[in-house]
Amino acid sequence: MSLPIAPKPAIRRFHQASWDEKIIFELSTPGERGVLVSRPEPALSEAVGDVVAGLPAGLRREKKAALPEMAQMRVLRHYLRLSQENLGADLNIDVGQGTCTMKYSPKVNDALIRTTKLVDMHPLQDEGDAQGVLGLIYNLERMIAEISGMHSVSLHTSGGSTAIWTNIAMIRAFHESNGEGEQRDEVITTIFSHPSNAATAKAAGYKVVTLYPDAEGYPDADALRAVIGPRTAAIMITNPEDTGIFNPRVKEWVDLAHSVGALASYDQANANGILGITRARDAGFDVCHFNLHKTFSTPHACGGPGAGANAVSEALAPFLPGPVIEKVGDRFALNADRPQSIGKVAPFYGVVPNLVRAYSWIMALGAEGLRAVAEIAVLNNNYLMKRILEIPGASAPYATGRRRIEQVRYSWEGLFEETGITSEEIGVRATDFGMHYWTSHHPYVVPQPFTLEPTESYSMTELDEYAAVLAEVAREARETPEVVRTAPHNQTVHHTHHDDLDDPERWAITWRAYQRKYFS
Amino acid sequence: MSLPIAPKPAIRRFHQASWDEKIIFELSTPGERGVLVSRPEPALSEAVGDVVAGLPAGLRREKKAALPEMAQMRVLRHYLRLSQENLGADLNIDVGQGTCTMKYSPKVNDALIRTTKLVDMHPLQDEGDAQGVLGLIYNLERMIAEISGMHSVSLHTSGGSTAIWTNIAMIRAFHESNGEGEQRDEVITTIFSHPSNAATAKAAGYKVVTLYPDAEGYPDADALRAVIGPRTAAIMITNPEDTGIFNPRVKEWVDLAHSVGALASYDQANANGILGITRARDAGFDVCHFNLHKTFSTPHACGGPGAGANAVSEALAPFLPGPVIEKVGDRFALNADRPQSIGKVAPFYGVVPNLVRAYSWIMALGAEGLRAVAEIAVLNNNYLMKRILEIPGASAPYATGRRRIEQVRYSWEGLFEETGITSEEIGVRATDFGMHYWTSHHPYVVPQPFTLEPTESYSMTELDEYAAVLAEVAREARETPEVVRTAPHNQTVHHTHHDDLDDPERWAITWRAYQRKYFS
Amino acid sequence: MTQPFVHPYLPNSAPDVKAAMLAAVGAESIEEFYVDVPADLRLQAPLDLPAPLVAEQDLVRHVEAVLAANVSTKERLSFLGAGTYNHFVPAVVDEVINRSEFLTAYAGEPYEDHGRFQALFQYQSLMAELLNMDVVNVPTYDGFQATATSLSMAGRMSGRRGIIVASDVLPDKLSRVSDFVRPNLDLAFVPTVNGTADVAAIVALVGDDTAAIWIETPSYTGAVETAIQQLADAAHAAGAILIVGTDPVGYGVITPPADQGADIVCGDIQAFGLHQWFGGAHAGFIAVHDDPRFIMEMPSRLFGLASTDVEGEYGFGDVAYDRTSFAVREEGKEWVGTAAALWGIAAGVYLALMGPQGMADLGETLLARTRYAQVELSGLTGVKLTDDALHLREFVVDFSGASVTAHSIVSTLRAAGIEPGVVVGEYELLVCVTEMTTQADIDRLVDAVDAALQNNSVVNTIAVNNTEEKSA
Amino acid sequence: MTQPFVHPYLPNSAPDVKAAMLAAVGAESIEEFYVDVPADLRLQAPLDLPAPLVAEQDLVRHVEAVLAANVSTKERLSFLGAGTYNHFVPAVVDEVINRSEFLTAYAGEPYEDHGRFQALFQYQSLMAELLNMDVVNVPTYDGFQATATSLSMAGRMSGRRGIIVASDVLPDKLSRVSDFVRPNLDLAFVPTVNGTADVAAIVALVGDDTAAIWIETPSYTGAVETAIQQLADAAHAAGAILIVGTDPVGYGVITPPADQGADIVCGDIQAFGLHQWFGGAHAGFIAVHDDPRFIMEMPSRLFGLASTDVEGEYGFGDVAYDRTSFAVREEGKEWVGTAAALWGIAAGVYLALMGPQGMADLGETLLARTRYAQVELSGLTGVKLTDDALHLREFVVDFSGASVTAHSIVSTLRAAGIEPGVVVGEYELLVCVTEMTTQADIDRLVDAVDAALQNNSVVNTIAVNNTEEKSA
Ligand SMILES: Cc1ncc(COP(=O)(O)O)c(C=O)c1O
Ligand SMILES: Cc1ncc(COP(=O)(O)O)c(C=O)c1O
Repeated sequence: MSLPIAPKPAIRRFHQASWDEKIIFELSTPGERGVLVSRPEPALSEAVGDVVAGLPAGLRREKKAALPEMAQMRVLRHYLRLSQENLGADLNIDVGQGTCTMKYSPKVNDALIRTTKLVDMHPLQDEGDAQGVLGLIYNLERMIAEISGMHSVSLHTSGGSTAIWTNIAMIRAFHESNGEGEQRDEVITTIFSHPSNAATAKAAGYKVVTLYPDAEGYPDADALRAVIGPRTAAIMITNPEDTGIFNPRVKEWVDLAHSVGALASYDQANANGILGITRARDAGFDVCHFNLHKTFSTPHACGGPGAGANAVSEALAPFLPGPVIEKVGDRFALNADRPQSIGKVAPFYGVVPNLVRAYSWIMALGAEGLRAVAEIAVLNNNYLMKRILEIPGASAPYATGRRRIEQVRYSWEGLFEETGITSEEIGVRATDFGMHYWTSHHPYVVPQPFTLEPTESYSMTELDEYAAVLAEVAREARETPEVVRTAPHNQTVHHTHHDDLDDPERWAITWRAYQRKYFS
Repeated sequence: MSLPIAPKPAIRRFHQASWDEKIIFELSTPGERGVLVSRPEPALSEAVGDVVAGLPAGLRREKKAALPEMAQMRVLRHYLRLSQENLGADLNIDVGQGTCTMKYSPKVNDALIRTTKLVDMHPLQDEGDAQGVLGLIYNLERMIAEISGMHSVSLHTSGGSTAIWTNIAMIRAFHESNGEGEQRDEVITTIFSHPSNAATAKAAGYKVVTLYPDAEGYPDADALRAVIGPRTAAIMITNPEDTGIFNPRVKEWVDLAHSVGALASYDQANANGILGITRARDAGFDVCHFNLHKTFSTPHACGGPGAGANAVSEALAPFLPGPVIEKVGDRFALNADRPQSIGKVAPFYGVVPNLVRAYSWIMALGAEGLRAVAEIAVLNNNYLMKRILEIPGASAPYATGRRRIEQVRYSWEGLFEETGITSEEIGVRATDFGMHYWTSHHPYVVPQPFTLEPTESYSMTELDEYAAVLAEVAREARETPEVVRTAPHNQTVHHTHHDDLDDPERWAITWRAYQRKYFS
Repeated sequence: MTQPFVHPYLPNSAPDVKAAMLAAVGAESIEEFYVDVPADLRLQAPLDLPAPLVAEQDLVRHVEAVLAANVSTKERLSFLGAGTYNHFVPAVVDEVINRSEFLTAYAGEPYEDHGRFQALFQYQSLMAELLNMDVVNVPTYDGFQATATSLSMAGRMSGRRGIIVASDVLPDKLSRVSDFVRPNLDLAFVPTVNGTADVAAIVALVGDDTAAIWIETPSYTGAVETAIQQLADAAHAAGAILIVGTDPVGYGVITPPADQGADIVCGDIQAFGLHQWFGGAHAGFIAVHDDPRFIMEMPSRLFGLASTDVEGEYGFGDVAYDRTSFAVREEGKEWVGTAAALWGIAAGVYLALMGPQGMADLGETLLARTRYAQVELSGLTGVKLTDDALHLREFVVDFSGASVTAHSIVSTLRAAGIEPGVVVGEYELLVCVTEMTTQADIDRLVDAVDAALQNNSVVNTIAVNNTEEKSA
Repeated sequence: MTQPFVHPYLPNSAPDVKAAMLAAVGAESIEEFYVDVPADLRLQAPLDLPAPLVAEQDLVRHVEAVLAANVSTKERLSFLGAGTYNHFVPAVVDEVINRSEFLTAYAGEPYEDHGRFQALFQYQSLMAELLNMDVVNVPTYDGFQATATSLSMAGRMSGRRGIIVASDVLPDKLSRVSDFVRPNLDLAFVPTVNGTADVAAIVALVGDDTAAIWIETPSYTGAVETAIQQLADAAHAAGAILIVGTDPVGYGVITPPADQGADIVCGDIQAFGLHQWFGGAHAGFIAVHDDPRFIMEMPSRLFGLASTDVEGEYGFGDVAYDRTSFAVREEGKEWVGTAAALWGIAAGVYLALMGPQGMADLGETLLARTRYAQVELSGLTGVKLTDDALHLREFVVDFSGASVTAHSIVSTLRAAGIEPGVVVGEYELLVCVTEMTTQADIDRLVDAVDAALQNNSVVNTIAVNNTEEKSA
């Protein structure tokens, strides 16, 4: 063959890096060192004697920890290889982790946080030495307050679910402060609200009532009316829900809550479709939270750290975790003197690197830009929905013929009935093309579900590519189902057997347990 | 199947990432932007008017440059995918690029250079603002002087070959300053010295005489005696040569040069086997150079920037490029007042990030550590030689039964005669196992050559793995030669056709030329 | 969008593309997608936010200028700890966690995210070796949460409410733990004696309603508990368990609590490869034995080894997923969510780099430097230590003998570029040294404190901000 | 090695491994490997080097302390150029070139190093679009070398020695070029008139021995040449070629030289995604038309597209490898070696990010800011511009009307935290502005110069270091 080169096929040919690396303990060689530690100075050693020998009886570790012994480059090489075996949102068209808002985390924000002026700050330094970071956090709080319409904001939590926990903890404290702590022992949520609303409420001691939507998938106000009452501490809901459907009667829900003395808590982890369009406070919510790692672009970091923002009405402000940052003249000061506060929810002031990233992201976009984010995210979502629904066997249950906001919960029910191939299997096969998706939260109310959320970050061409891959896998499901069933084929590892993972006799949660159970 | 997992096979199962990316121009979408530029302030615009419209006739570009239009994340994703399609010394057991000293470039040194205190320094700032970096360069010069035994050092060049050029340029200036510029028009080198010795000498206007070794591969002093004389400007040699053989009579060579009034120039690009063992000046050399990107660990950067260090005797010091850094009390000052200097060889003071890396590397090791580097590099090399020579069909021509210093030029002549598989083919097939090698410099004096240099950086286990892969490919060459001949199979791309690359009618050196030649 | 430019983060805001997409879906305008958002909830004016810095260079200039107002611990000599510590972070750790593939991944399957699963399985396994325990979770948010959850596990397992708090606990941690556990648990505090647990008092208190005894070692004041085995025995005798909250930084040389009867060991891994980040980089671990009674109570994900269709290939997956709120919502154990996985990967890389000898060296260096600082500071007239316990990394000095408040010491030393520690009482200062604190650094502190005490130059300032109560 | 530790960079210095390896090769000691190194050449004592900092934390502390003595252009307001420029580097550029796979690769084949080949092919292609030329090399060391080689190509192609230098050339560049080409070429300098080429004088000079006319645009003083086509015609009429040395930063708005008859365009790409690095990050490009007469004279590597066994797969390889010294040693064109590939990748990423509009915007911003600075500075009494040419980014101001030396201006402004430019004559200062220089920055400079001129406070200092001669 010679030039010119033929056009590329419609579907990308892909293989993920595959290094077949051993487990790190198998790479150990006695005597190798990865990094050396500064040792006590001779004079210091002399002054204090042998501190290890001097440890009280029983406190001196007898056998060194059985960590691997590896030269520095070998450790590096191992982990770099593992990194190539991890897809990463930067590498793929990551629209398949719907509800998770896998948007672009700008590299400039990663660069900005790496300054010694942030990395090497101790949280208890003189406030005078921390004016830069305190001011930045303060201003970010104010921006989040504006975006939510709320009065006050705390950025202390390091994830969305813990931010939801913080919401319910504040609600609990609020009711207790009114002497209604005992009486109000129920929380109402919906099945298409994120499971952490139910789970945190339960952890905070509440009975959880979960409502199902109406036939068209809209949250059902009548169902709410049927259960709400004097025992209700709060409604805790997501909107738009996991289905991408916005509850048009959300204000009615909030009013219902208020009418019985309950509070309304809004899970805005993913507010990506409504930034600058509508605000929590405008619908009357008392408290809400955002995930900075969804809506505000901080990277998902393999599952954290993220960062949560808790925004509350004036009435709830006294309950926010402490300390809070106050602006006194042009200085920023910490105030821990807050008697009604629920106290600490995490060490110090939150996931500071992510706060700086989120601040920078907002500053790069401004009000118009944020609204454009929402609009383009919604345009992308409805465009992708069009493409997906062109695939025979795919459907978008509920709200028939209507638009969605930022994501769609789809179903492969049709395809499954025709071919017996499940949504999980299709997702796994998609990885052979450098794509992937996530099915959905349990329970699978929508059968054979998958949830796509394109965010604002992907171009039309990329959305087309993504849809084309799903169409191709659907075609395979009909024509060569074995290929799908035995997938993946172009991945780091092959079809994996998960039976051992649920059996206490057989599971192996660490290398030492594996050695003990199977090789001793 | 279930736990436990069977042991891994002896030979690693590997596949390199393969994304089948298009050429970047194919990823363009009109209107997309990758990064925005600060625009003239309104008042400034008003003050200066429309500067583009105001360009003189003919100077205003009519059509915008046909660069691709891409959103930021798309550019990033494209290049990240390309990066995964590039092996990198950190990722593989990179002993196959012999003579190139692919040692570990410590990550801490990459981290150290990223400070704004280096990145954002302008070379013409007030010397008072640059004391840190000037002092560091000065001290690195002194360390290199000590390591070479030479009097003075310049770190201005950005690669090894340009450092060799600088050596011959200084030699030329030296002879000219003695009125012997015309008379001395020849340079002598050896065939196993790096080609840049010959090539730079030629570029500097010299006739090049290339000597071949004796039957056992040792540089041939008699051959030198036969050609050296009053026309000789310099001998320019590598030692150990590309073969890893050290010339035991190197001093005799230098003395011979000096006896005819010639200078002796030592290519120490790769001094990795002799650090702290023997020094250029001790053998009488007048000038030498090191590659900081080989011996001193700075990364190879896909082919640069590297950095060269030129070290010279006192007699040659006046000819060094300028300006030089001088220590005045405890201050460091630049001195450009050097009438005999050959002048600039590069902008400013050299590849500063690499100077900091090299400094840090030496500081992490010290005198003992540098010697240990050499010793372990040599141990590794002789160990690997043992393993390679166990492979039927592999040999190490010359110096039969003797040790080598830091590298070995091997030959697959035996295997080739038996199977018809060439060294190139074996190297390509090795990439299917996540390894690779380079054959050798041209001409192939050693038939079917390959050159391995393990450096100090790889563990014994890794050297064993490398040798096992070559043994496996040699086995394949005998048993399943088609597999070797049609390789690679587990790589980013497949067997590539290079005929078009030598035909001016057909070659395509840029995308626009390709479009013009084939699609217009 | 009325912006005259297409933003680099918004590819499809390019006008032609946007029009094409609208046409493809048959929409006139983006408004159509928002029909379900009632008019009265629609924001009528643009958000009131600062003007954007759309050119990356302008953004950089702005944010750099904001942060330039900070003065970091590299510019000060810092003896601050109290939860966040200045340990060395090897460059390889940052290299790995800054890899785009790790930084930006989220929740893929064990196929396309094999690397993440293996890296976190290895983290679990490396921590397990240090702790001599068989099970470690994928990290939760921080040591506060890890401790709160560990106590809650004890409650759920036993159906009891009683927790005996045997050690001095960092006030912030206690604040978090208390609010978290209060629906289910009651904390009983037994004051420490000479820095560590009052074993006799605790033994007397353990009873039928005791779910667990909770030790912190090193404690809030840096004191290392020596009676773990005794307290474990007491707990076990009453059908309760022993929970040890700890910073694992010393276990290269110190016996891990599991060897002395601990059932759950929990804490924070900030010391293992995470920078100080103004307190913004924490992650919590919970370690237990390979006992399903404990494991089934853990809320976090646990990654386990699994076989694949190919011999010798390591696969991975979630162990006992049905425990989690992902699987069963409020029927799961507490909840699981985005927590601190990347920090777990960092800690794994850190431990792999350090190896057995590195961790032993680190432990020794910490003990030696701590001891030296204790000896030197308490050698000053009027200065004494608050207890005789063994200390690791932190200890409290008492200036009451010199009638100088801790606040004044802090003010005076700050003026000299030194952060001498955290004020924990009128006369008490919590001082922290790590392997980053050299002998010369300690000598400089001691000299400065000495000078402050000698001179009447001690400023009895009012406005000192550096108090632990502050952030409590 | 008598060190009591195994160095992290030296895995096989672990004693047991070392012994095993020696045994495997049948050697008693490492000494045996050095038998060919004669005793009298053996170093008898250890090298005299500073004590090592083997713990990474100690190394970091040391090097950070050394570099902390620097004060960067982020802490000063800098108008320094003269070869190294403060352009903005988008974060994505650094992200890409810091990828371990790119940073540490070297010279693999187009299979395992496909990414490098594609990235560099793309660099060539992107530069080619900006320059409207069909061939661009894999970068050589820097613009100095690119220019020296370009002139040498002209000599080799024509067999002639004459180079007519039409523009003001940066003295350092001229130094490099002169020493490089002197075996083969003679430079004839035709003084510029009002900043740009004296076309008439050059036309009169071109002749049979002219290999090339060499233009620099922007010139040393930042002047943009307007007579490229005339000079090209003159060169071509004499059988010579036209070589344009340039900084390509303006070609988003300025007509590229190829459109005006240039045969070779060369220069430096530091402006495209490389930081200032104290002058330590340069790379040279050489662009020609798709004409083998030119191409076969190029020393650098050229990556070209190639087909593979698989349809639609882009392969790559070396174009006309036999030109190079790698292939044929001294018979090759000059030489090829490790040069500046990574900087080429950076420049490619930069151009892809900027796109057509970004480069146009950049060009306009540079022209506008340059003009503004010219107008504002020359508006001060006693200050004038040295020519009327169009300037891009740099220009020279002359303080002789105010009887103040350029050195004194520099001294005075440095005291105010401003680097006002590079001294290029007793009264002349070369001032540089980029897109990083805001109007407010320029106003601050102008005010400071104004103040310096007004006051007699101008220090007539002796020790001013910031002169271009300095590094010449
Ligand atoms: C709507 C919603 N709420 C809550 C969460 C939980 O956030 P996190 O994963 O940070 O705990 C998510 C993310 O998965 C979410 O999408
Ligand atoms: C011995 C020797 N000399 C010279 C060189 C040339 O160095 P560079 O590639 O930096 O030009 C090399 C590297 O290939 C070498 O190994």
